[in-house]
Amino acid sequence: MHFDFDDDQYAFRDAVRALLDERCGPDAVRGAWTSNEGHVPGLWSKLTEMGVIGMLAPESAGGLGLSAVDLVLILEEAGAHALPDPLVETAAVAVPLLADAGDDRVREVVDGATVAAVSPLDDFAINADVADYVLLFRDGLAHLVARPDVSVVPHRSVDGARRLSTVTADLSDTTAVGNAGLAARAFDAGALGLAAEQCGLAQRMLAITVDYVRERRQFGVPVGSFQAVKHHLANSRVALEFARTLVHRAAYSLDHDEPATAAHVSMAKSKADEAALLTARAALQCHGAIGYTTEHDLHLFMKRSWALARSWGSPAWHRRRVAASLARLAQEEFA
Amino acid sequence: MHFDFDDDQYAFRDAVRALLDERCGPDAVRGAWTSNEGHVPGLWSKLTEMGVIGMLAPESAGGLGLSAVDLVLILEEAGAHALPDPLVETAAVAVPLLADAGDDRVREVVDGATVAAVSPLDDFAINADVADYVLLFRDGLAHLVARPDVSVVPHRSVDGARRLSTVTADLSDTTAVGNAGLAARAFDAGALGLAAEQCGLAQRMLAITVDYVRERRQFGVPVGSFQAVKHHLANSRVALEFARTLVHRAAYSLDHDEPATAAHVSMAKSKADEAALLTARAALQCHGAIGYTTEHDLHLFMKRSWALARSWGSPAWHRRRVAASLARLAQEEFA
Amino acid sequence: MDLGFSPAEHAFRAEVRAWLEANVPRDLGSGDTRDGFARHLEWERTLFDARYAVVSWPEAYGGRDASLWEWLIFEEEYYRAGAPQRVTQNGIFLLAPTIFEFGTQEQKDRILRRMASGEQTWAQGWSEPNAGSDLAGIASRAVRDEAAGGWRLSGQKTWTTRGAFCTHLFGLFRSDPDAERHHGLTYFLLELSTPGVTVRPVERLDGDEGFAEVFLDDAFVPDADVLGEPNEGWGVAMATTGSERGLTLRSPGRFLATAARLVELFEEQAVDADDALRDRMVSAYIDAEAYRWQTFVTVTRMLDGRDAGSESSGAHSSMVKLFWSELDVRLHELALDLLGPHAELVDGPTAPWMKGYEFSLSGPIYAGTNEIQRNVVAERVLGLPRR
Amino acid sequence: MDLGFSPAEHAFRAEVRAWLEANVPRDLGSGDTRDGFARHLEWERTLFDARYAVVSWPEAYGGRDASLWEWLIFEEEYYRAGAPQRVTQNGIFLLAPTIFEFGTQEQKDRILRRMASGEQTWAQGWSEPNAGSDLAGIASRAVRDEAAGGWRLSGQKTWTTRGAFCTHLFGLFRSDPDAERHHGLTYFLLELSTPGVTVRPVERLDGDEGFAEVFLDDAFVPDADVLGEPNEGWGVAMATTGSERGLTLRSPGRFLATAARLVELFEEQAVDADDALRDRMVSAYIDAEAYRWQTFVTVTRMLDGRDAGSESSGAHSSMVKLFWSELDVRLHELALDLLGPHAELVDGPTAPWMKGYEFSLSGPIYAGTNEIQRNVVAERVLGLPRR
Repeated sequence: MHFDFDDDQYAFRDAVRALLDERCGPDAVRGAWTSNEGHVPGLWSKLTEMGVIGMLAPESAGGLGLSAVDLVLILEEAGAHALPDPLVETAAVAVPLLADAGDDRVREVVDGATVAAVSPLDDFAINADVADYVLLFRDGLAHLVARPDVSVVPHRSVDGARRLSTVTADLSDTTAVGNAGLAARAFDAGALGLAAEQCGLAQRMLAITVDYVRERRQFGVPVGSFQAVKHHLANSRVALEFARTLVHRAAYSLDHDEPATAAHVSMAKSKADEAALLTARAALQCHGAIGYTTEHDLHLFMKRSWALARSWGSPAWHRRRVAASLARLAQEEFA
Repeated sequence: MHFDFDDDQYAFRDAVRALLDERCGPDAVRGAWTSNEGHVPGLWSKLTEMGVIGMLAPESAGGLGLSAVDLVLILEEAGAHALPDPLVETAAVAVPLLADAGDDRVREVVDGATVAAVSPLDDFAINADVADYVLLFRDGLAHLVARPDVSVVPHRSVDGARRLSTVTADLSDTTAVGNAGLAARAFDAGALGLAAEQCGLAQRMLAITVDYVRERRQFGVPVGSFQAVKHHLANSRVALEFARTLVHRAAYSLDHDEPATAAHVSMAKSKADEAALLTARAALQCHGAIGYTTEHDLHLFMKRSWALARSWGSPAWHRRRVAASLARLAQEEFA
Repeated sequence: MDLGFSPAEHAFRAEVRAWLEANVPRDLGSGDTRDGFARHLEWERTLFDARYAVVSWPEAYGGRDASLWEWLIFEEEYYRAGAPQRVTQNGIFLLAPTIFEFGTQEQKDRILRRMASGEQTWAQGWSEPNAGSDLAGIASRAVRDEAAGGWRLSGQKTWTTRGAFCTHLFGLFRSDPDAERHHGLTYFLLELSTPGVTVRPVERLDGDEGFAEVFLDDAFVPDADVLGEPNEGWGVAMATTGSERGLTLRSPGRFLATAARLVELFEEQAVDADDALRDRMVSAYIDAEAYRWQTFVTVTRMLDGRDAGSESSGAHSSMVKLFWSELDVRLHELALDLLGPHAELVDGPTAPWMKGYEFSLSGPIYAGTNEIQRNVVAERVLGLPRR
Repeated sequence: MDLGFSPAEHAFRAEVRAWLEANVPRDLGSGDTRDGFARHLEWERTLFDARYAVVSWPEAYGGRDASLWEWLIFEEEYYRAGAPQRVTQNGIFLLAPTIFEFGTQEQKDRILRRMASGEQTWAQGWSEPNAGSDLAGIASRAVRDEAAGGWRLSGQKTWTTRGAFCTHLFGLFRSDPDAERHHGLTYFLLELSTPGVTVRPVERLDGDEGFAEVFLDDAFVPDADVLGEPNEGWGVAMATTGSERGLTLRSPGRFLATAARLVELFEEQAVDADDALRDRMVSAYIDAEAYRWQTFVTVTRMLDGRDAGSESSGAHSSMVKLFWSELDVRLHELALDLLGPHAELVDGPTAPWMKGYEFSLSGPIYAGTNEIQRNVVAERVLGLPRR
């Protein structure tokens, strides 16, 4: 038993963090709200160069041959920066699916093609209009379709950096990738990816709020010295701590195809969503009116957390999935 | 529209409060934990003399011809004093049931006979072993049986002043009182009575706690000056305020046989239970260890609130009952 | 205790309901954009012409001398009909009660009817960069101009709702620089077109320019536009703040209407709606009912003259504010949970729920944060030490 | 990252499980009554004889030199088997780590093995009437008796768990009357049979005499029973407090076992069990899992020497305490809600749930209230100002 990441994993995370600090600051996220590209300019190619996109592909396919445990640390950073690009859909969902299915298009993706995806529970994808491929689910199978072969109807999200659309395409045996087992695994990878992003979002919202309440003074003292403010933020911090642990645990389960993987992913998604939503509420409340403007950065992260909490399965949906295996889990965990 | 009690109603409430302050202080409640009587000695006859027991009986039956609106104020006091006697079962449930059914035994009860009752949702009555009558429900009808005709198996409650037992009796057409409509009304009266007691319990727990945190000092100041303590108690106070209003509203509905009576009673019970449980938690937490002893009075009220919250329908049960009429309610409330 | 309405009140409800059914406009859009504000003012002018803009005001100012009960009935019907929130509300609900109490006859005659018709639209100038929860920290100043018979205002006001579209501002300024905190403030009424006033729109969470910053640089206000006595603005303002926190702004009709629509949404979304969501919905519905009846209790006591104007009455309004503001968030959170992946849409038929959610999040913040309100309840209702 | 146990660890688990299945007693009753305490000590003696009392201690003191992982495995199995909470736990989990760190060799040799076997039973003497959350307010005093080679203790200790049944007390006393707050305190070990010591049992919420007040009047303690240096008791005690708040006392096994039993209860009570209760149950179950894995993270970091002993490590234990104490309440509240009208029974098969609920309510209070813990998290983990 050793429940921690190793130095290489932290070092890779730090390198991606440095890249995102530089290229995906709040101004870059704001840019994605208004640009026609739907991407942070130039960022995807950097991520591709660093190997992030192909992390989970085998080296034979040009990837790094790494695992979900490695990737969740990176996705926490993506969340903490409110990265607008479909990193979860591409790197966490599509790459391992294509690799495991022996689909040659994995090389294109590892080399920088983007994949948008509509989860089996959702009606929308982000960036489907500008992606190279769209991943769809039907009858328990995953399908990958080139963008020219899909039709796309745009919608507006409360998070302007989420370029939403509905997608329709002719799906058939020839568009299917892999089998039902791989499709199920792809769903779990997507839900877990979002859970990791939620942890990053919660962490960032907390950091922004801590900075603010240390500076902002009312009644002659920093508002962060009031017990009510302290307790709001302490509760968020605790929720985040335990959610992150479940995310890391689920990543390990996914890597090792453990029997409880689906339950572990659902535990992670439900707790990470809850931690992010709790933190969003606390962060806004502790900011007061300044947090209620788009001039302040908080909303970029808060709105993302609202959206992710209802994508790839809500907390309630994931708890229902855990419920289905609960009696067994309670018996088996210590076998 | 005039949503307040009148001066006579408040005056009667104040008179009962004075009696209970004198005769049903914490020591008297402690006495009921250990005595074989299961009553506060001499109190029932005083309540009978004052007319409290027969409040809801018509004057022709020796009662005061008053209403549920009058009674809930009294029952709040019963809760605030953790009265061990079965006042709800007798005065709120049995008296109007017998009176409405034209059952002569109402006179006996108005004159001081006690009635224990097992609600249709419960397995236990309080004081069934020392009551004159036991009220039982079966197949939608209410039955009143003299105590010698029932067999009683005692059980221990966490609240030692609640003298619990299971009751079995031969029920038949001849033991039935009134019809199904009256039985349903009797259930609503019991649930509402407990809701009123819960409001009184919450109020008392708050008062005890406010007294304590004003006096108790830590870190050089009264603990009641800490924002965390203030916020715990403020939340309880708000919950109590709104729960009381629903209790009063439901009493009025019961008096006027309004179509929404059952829904209003369920709203009152669920919110009063919640307010009492929330207050019990806050009260104990704000006391710290001293509240965790039986030497301190808090536990007398706290344990009662735990028990009442799961008797005559839990908050969840009552919310399910509201759910059944919700779509209709939402349409009809403003007809 | 009498929890029924009179025949006359029932008749009033029927009349209001019929008129609203015939007249409530659809799809006005947000009132917090420049175009939307104009469209909303048109609708409110229609209300005014039918004498429904301010039913409880005297007829002389465009009202009907209606009772508080009739006002509550009107509000219930207004929201039940799906009519939009009022863009004139800060004037009507926050400033007007203060003018009725503290204004001169000249001020009443000059302002109230124009306010009711929407000819004058009023924004609130309370908060400043360093005076939010701590309102007594106001630093914007008023300097006496004896020669001109008035005052010169300078400083900055923030979070001024619809300040970019309104014609007028009411607010507090420090008129005695030597006085501290709650003292030496004066309540001014100000035309926003006055030279020296600059208004900068600020985008709110939902993307509308619903806020403004107002910069003042030696802006002149004549003595006739001082409300109440100079240097006694705090007492005057607290009456208004009481209104904002309490009864008048948040009539129960709004939450009841939201709760009723939530029930409909629940039925529509039944596929995804499990009992856990149903349980939360029932809880929220019960709270909306409780808020309605609690309002009736409050109004009864006001009309009976019990505890009106007392300190505990102000504290009671803090309990009320805590309750409705958290209820409103809960109602909308639940709607988003019912909508699932559609919750984030800000186009299409479900968009009002997200907009409503964003709006609800302001409730626990404005008019005194809920943290401040809990302090008030603990100290003034329960008697805990202030420290 | 490696989230599996080794073959040796699996083997250890199997061995422990088999032994517990064969040996765990049923129906010992509460350990917090005089008779129950004696019955529990007998069971703990059985544990000791099988070298399961203190698996992670050196063999010399009755342990097995087991790793922390093995200790966690033992705890999981212990609670999984339905074995009772340890009446010797305050000695083993709170005092022993301090003796290992600060004790003399003579103290270790004299005390530890006897503590593990239950021959000596240790109660904690921290709180006083005016020193609860504010532990630095300790007023009980120790006066030097040079001639006798020791100290004379006077004062009063409260909330001393199982103080009426234990043979010994460990606690802090003010040895330098001129020093303030955290300074001038000394950590003493004391036989409760010492002349001048009076123990008064205090009935706990659940009716057991699980608390005691300990009155001291010139009770003599020899120098050999000072733990650490005189006047430096605060630093010594904080090591123990860290243990109480953190890992050692609250092994995840207890909450996992409770959660698993809750799942069984839910299945049994299925008639009344709707989806709203199911949803709460799943949440609580997930939290118990999260607590287990979080413990493994903590232990990994301890073993790797990352942030052990740092201030943020102490603050981390505050996060852990907040989490488990609220989880424990939630698990038991839910059980009571499932039991409905049977929840209040303190006889019959469901009684342990009510007893467990009452016990759980002490969690957010003792070892530093959760309000204090939230302050610690805010100040030391997040860096908010102390004021």
